[in-house]
Amino acid sequence: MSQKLIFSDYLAHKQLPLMWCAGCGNGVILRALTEALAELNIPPHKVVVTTGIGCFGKTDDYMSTHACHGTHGRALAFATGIKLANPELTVLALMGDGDATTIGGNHFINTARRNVDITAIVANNYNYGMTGGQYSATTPIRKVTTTSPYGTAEPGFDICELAKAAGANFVARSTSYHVVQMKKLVMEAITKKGFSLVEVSSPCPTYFGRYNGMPSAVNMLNWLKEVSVSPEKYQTLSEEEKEKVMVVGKLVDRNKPDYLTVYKELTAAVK
Amino acid sequence: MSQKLIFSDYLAHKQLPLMWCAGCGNGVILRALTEALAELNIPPHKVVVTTGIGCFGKTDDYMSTHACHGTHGRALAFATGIKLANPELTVLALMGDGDATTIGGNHFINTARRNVDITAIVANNYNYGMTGGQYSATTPIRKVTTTSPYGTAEPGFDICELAKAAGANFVARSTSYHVVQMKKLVMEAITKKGFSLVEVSSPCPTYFGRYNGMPSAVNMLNWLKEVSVSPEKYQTLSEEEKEKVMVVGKLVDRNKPDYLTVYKELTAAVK
Amino acid sequence: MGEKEKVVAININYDYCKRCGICIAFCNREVFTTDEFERPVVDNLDRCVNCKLCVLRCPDFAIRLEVSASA
Amino acid sequence: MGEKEKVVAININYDYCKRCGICIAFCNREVFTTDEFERPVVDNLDRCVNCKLCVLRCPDFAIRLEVSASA
Amino acid sequence: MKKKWQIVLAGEGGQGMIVAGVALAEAAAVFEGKNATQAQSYGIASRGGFSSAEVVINEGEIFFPKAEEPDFVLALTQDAYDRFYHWVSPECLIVYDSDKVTSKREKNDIGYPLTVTAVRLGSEKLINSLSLGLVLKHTQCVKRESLEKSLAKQIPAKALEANIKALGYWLE
Amino acid sequence: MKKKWQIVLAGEGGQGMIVAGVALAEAAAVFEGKNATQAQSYGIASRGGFSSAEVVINEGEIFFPKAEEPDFVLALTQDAYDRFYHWVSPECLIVYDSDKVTSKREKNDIGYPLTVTAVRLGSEKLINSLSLGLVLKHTQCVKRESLEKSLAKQIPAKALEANIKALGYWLE
Amino acid sequence: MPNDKVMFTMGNVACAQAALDVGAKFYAGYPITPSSEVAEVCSRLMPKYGGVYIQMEDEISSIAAMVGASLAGVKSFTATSGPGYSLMQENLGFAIYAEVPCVIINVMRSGPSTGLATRPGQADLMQVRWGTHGDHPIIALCPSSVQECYDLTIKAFNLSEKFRIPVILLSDEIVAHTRENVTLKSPEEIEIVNRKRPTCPPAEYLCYKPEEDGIPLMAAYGEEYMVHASSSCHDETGYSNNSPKTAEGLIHRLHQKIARGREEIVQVAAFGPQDAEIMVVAYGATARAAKQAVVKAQEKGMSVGLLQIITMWPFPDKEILALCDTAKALVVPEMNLGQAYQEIEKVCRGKLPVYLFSRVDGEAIKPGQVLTKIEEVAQCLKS
Amino acid sequence: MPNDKVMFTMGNVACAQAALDVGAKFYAGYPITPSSEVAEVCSRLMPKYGGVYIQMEDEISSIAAMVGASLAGVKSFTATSGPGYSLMQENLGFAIYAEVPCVIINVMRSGPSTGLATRPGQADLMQVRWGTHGDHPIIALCPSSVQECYDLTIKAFNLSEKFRIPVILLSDEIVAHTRENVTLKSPEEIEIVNRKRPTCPPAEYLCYKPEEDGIPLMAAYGEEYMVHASSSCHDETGYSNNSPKTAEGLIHRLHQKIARGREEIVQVAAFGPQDAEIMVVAYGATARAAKQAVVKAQEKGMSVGLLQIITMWPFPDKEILALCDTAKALVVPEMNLGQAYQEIEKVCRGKLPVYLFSRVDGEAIKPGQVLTKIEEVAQCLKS
Ligand SMILES: Cc1ncc(C[n+]2csc(CCOP(=O)(O)OP(=O)(O)O)c2C)c(N)n1
Ligand SMILES: Cc1ncc(C[n+]2csc(CCOP(=O)(O)OP(=O)(O)O)c2C)c(N)n1
Ligand code: SF4
Ligand code: SF4
Ligand code: SF4
Ligand code: SF4
Ligand code: SF4
Ligand code: SF4
Ligand SMILES: [Mg+2]
Ligand SMILES: [Mg+2]
Repeated sequence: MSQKLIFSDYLAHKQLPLMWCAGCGNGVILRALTEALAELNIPPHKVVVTTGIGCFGKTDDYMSTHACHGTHGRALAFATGIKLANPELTVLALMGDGDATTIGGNHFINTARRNVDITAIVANNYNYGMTGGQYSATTPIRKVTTTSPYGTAEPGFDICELAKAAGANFVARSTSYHVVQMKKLVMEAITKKGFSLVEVSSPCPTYFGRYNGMPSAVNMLNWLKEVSVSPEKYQTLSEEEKEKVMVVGKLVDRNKPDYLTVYKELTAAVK
Repeated sequence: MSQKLIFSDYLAHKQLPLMWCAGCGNGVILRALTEALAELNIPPHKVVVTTGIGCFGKTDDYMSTHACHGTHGRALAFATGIKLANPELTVLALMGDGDATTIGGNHFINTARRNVDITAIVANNYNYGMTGGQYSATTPIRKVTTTSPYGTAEPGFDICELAKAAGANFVARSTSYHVVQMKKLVMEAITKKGFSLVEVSSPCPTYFGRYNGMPSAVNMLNWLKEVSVSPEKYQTLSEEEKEKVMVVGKLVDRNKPDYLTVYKELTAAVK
Repeated sequence: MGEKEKVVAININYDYCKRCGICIAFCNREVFTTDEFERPVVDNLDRCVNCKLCVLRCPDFAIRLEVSASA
Repeated sequence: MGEKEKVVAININYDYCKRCGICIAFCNREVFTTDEFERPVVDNLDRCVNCKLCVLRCPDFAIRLEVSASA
Repeated sequence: MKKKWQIVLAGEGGQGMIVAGVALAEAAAVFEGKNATQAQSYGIASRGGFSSAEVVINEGEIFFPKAEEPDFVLALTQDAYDRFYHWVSPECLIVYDSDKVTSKREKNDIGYPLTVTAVRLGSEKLINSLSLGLVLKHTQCVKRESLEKSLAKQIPAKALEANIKALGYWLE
Repeated sequence: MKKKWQIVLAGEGGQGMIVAGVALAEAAAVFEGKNATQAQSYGIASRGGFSSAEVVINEGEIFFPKAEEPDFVLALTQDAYDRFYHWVSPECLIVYDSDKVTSKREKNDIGYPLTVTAVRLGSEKLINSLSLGLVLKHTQCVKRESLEKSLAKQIPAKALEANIKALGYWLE
Repeated sequence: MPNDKVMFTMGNVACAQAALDVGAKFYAGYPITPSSEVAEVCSRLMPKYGGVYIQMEDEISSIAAMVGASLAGVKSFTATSGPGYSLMQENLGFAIYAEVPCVIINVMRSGPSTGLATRPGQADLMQVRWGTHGDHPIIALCPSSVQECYDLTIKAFNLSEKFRIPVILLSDEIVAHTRENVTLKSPEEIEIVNRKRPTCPPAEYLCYKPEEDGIPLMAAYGEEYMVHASSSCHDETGYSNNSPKTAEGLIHRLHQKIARGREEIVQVAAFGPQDAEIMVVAYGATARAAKQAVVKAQEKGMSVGLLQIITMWPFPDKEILALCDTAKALVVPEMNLGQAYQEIEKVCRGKLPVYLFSRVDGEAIKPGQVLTKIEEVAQCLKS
Repeated sequence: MPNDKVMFTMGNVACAQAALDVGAKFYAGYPITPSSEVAEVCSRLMPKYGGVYIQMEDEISSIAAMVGASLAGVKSFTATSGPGYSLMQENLGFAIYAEVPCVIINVMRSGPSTGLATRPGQADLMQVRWGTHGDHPIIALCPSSVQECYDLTIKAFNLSEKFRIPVILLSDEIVAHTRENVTLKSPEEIEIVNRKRPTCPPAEYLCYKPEEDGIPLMAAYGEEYMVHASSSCHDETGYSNNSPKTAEGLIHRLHQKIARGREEIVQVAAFGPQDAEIMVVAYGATARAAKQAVVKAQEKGMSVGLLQIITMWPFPDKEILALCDTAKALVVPEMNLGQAYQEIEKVCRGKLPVYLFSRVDGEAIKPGQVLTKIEEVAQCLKS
């Protein structure tokens, strides 16, 4: 491919318009992702997206790359098999917060630990959009959802902290408001060898927003804008202030060898 | 019960001698646990142990308490139901490293996050003892096991870090060598409201030890003795030195309200 | 690139647009306004600085900038 | 308690003992030695300081200290 | 009057057809003591795609709870219209949103500018009450009062007045 | 010579009965070109509990790969002994470890001090080669050389000499 | 509390309400279409009834938490659909083996895999019977109306408590999402069966020692009656025991306790004449289409009746065999490739022909389609 | 590499070796007794064969990784036993629906639940057929010897590649852990079937458009032929499509492609006379006991033969029906409560009596027991 690729080369145009709700953050992530792939100039047929089940899990239907639209929560496990079978591929696991950290939490931490060369993109909308807005493992404590009408009794995960503790090489957080940053972080994540995660805080105005005083996408983006701080700024905050903000930016960047590199090294002598 | 309880009140004497291999750390943990329960004077019928499948998962067979010997990796999920149904019970989830962090990793992080008032005790022997010594999610990179004859290509979890990132209220690590400390930490963990974890680094001389130059329990205890450092000492080490040691002691101690407390508070007005 | 070019038109694909209002609310230059169906319409093309944020933030791939090199 | 009492006997239950050698290796006071089957035998009861570590470290509940209050 | 009514309200996710269907069925079942059932078809929840409510109202027992032979179909989108026009009986009335749907039958098709009217009345969300008004107008399967009562159960207080108004829009 | 042998080596996990069984079967199948099968029973791996190897050696085809009607049982524990003595045929020889097992049959039971002998020869682990020696002594189902060859495949080099010695202990 | 009254609501809500009315105080689940309303109702109402709602991290932990809560003495349930039910298979086997009363509401959608997630199906019958590994019994009940959702959920809890076995309420997307009137039972009317408890001195209690009916008395964690529940083969003490005799005894007992209770468990419903020439056999939402078809066929003067299967497992073989005495043919409409059909055909083989009407496109079977099939069969019978 | 030679080894090792010999280059699994030796051999040998071994965090991810690798163009497999196989049910449905060739070695132990983890059983037959939700076809092969472990693993891969379906090698603890001689095939001898690949211009390729045999051509991720594998109902492009027509077409095609290949898939083996009065029908380890029993019965002058079921699913109904022409009775010994028996009985109902010999105590069925059963049946036939 000598011609410069553009974002729309990664879109399945026949499938448009998108089926997501008005103002849903998913489309914004899809835009940033396709822009990032184009800028990296990776031909669509060298890209495989693995998706789970959920609103964001529908992303594969809008993409022209290879796809594995598997079962709920298992995108990283499919991705692992794909990457190990053909290491030349750019393998992206596109997951909702439910996919990644609720039903799929075990694959999330173990794939991060194993450091398989996969890029995980988690659209964190703090609930299960697809099934009608129930709480997920990232719903903040006391927030209202379809199945926590009196407020959620559990705290939500800090997905990035989890990935870090599990051993991911690259961890970053962005939001649907910070679109330029998001694209850059996705590019870095794809380029990084080993397991990388970009968590995107993404509006679900239809459920999470509506139940929690932010009925429109505009409300939600304003919220994201307000709570976001850079890692540098974060350092300067008091513990109390820290509780109220969300760090956005690159959080972990290390270079542990990825699974296949170690595997090849250890088995090099075996013949 | 007015009479002071002793460790042997928690043992199912008919089931002895133990079926574990000579020098296996599991028996040491069982001893510390029964000593801890006795010292806390909790009547056996107010205790439920939930176990998974594995060598350590056999522990329930040696105990006189109530037991739920469920499926591999799910001890915490059974424990959650038990605790929420009867909050008066002392619920202990006894798990191997495979149980807790490989197949059961998702329940581990989600139960910790949810902060259900359960005490998890993980016998970390760095492999699957029960099925013949294959590598687990805690096997250190490059160590040899039945299914990594050339060395394991994946790094192992730091279970305590994971529990901390997930949100556990109490996190501690001990070893089968540090028996007095272990017992104290277990007592503290049981007393603590919310999710608490005691990871015990425990010898499997039959497999992990044998494959990695420590064929006897004595070798393995010597190793544990050597690599262990206190959290205080750990702080003083260089990054390089840190890599080589294992912190032993209390690592997290916080007092976030447990699931049921929050749930009750949120739903108090509902009638 | 980017800011060097001049935006000669902003095309909104109303078949894709879902009237979320994001482009309207977050264009710093207040380029958009709405019609009676709450659809965005370009009101102040001249103010547009070609920052492309509306394009990237539109969840529905509905906005396209037409630029002509001004260098 | 503990160290205040005197150990008058150390009982090893050979039906439980699996000859792992832990008690022998880790008693700081070198109270134990082995027989021809590698079983621990109490050799130096007098040296025992009733630290109970052998009891707690025995993986097989095989060691019992018999104490008499010496206070 | 007809004893049994089979009514379909069809549109796309988010247009409130299911809420409308429930209101209609409840009007009959709860407020008029008739037998009524309400069933639904939908795609992936809440995001576009075909969605419909089927309401059956009968004096006697209702065996099958879906509209097998509709007497009345309301179609808010072309997709909704296309799914029905070719197989419903020629007597079945199809009422459609003339702002969005092209009619394909000669007889018994009636268009109303539902979207534009809703917007004019203040919000596209009123489309479901407008639709219910059209059901009343063309079928009289329940009484207006009953429908007003059941709407009050389904719709948040602050939006009720506008909805009651929309319900009456084509009835006056 | 007997054409078909059904041999059971029974003890508890960790005593190496399965390794011994494999060595025996391989001696016949690999080094003597006979038909042989080896099957096993075990509890939870590697930690005590009943464990046994069953070896069938035949000139003709072996249909069933387990010892249905054993000719020879080696019993290293009382549990192992108790599982067999009451149902094997009276002709079946039971060789047991007299250090651990109490015999319960009048005829065809022979005890050897296996544990003590093994310890005296340097390690309890030699019990499996001592056992194989007893199999040879009482059945001649394979040749000693074959068994030595197959032992060499199963046992780490540094332990081989001691094992070969143990194999011969009761043969000389 | 909304009791003793008529409610206009959907099947899923009726299931949840029935569970609350029969005394369930614990719900653990993971949302999935088309079952999620059960969870939603429970999250709202459990606190009112003094119970606890928890959303677990997946279906594996949902069934585990439910089982744990039941062992702790609390009536517990969950709801799911195909994909989630597939994930529950391992722990379901444990619940059966450890004899833990509990109810799983399984709302069938169109599979396999994610399939048509919002469309109805009836293709999980055989999975419900055989989904987990090893020989095991199961009880499954199929409601065809909102009222049956309510009544059969109560029955499901009662059977599970009595027989100490998980009971599957095997609903489908149509029944689950159809709204119609349902008459709720008042606390006085409702029949509530609770697990039989030990009364002996605690020291004598053996937690898996069966009574004469093959069912062990059940204490709860926290009592002085000690309970040892195990997924491994266990003897009467509940502790592991690998002896062949124990293993065989346990498997046989688990099956026999259900076989013994067959008459109480197996339920069918007659609609129209039961000695008609053509008998339709149907269940779930499809039974509703069949009823309409039978009525229409009767109007046309045909001799047609309906036997509705309510208890799918254990299978009502006797009841179906009885039809062979008078019927000339059976018609089985179902939203799958013939799962009940094959069981029915097995019962009737050599006695009378059984005709399948199968639909697997994610759409409901319509009364007209059943009628057409009846007419075709009638034609066959004539010629 | 150890080819073209005789090896004295156990069934599990033979399975692993066969997979390597037939070209498998990816193994993902989670250890479980009695299958773990398959993993152990793969961990040792995969690097030698240029493949990758990975141990996943559980069985759910193991089957997922296997499926992913197969979609990426690499022959892949896994091994497990009951509990792990139960966990695989959800993703197994995906593999079937998305038509992903792969092989699952399922070594049966004694269930349900953890049960007797080290003892043999044969009680997962019906689970293998029906374990995942929704209507779906499956292929399952049962080896009875180490040689068959080797040969049938090769066949399993070939069928899975040809028909684009997961194939279950349904082994059991006895076969898996029995050591005996096995003759390996040399690269020249071995028949290797690979998935059919597209040859059209990439732009014209539709990844789920079936050929005449109902099977779509299969490209791999990374090629210019674009592949869209989906667990949702999908059309020929692989993208989601919810239309009833698509849904129905897909389900029917999935079943028809297997039905069409039946003769190639279904395999039985004759031992002794096939027109004997009493025919034993057996599979797996139990077929070995049956053989011995048949030989002994023949020695006693009885008219007895054995039909060994090799392909369990699709079920060899025709082959069994054929026995009804000459046999007077069938005897079915199995280590379960009669799972194959009920299928066989269904085929033979009204034609001849079928007798079950069932053993569920975790012990192997012995030749003597089968012989006794044969003699009993012979007695019945006389009187
Ligand atoms: C095994 C299984 N359980 C449950 C479901 C139902 N389900 C589909 S999507 C979803 C949650 C989606 O949440 P998330 O992953 O956060 O994605 P979102 O829709 O919010 O983008 C659930 C519970 C399923 N498909 N499979
Ligand atoms: C679903 C399932 N998969 C696999 C197994 C097999 N299995 C039993 S125990 C075990 C691992 C045990 O390892 P760990 O939890 O670390 O305990 P240990 O034996 O080391 O104490 C495995 C894989 C099982 N019982 N169930
Ligand atoms: S429900 Fe929420 S996440 Fe799903 S499409 Fe709508 S806004 Fe987006
Ligand atoms: S195998 Fe390892 S963990 Fe298991 S009992 Fe033996 S030493 Fe302990
Ligand atoms: S490019 Fe920038 S300035 Fe121009 S309309 Fe878009 S957001 Fe406004
Ligand atoms: S951001 Fe896009 S979808 Fe939203 S109003 Fe603007 S053009 Fe329409
Ligand atoms: S109590 Fe202490 S001093 Fe005494 S024998 Fe034991 S370890 Fe040694
Ligand atoms: S520590 Fe216990 S088991 Fe080990 S040798 Fe000493 S007494 Fe025996
Ligand atoms: Mg989400
Ligand atoms: Mg372990």
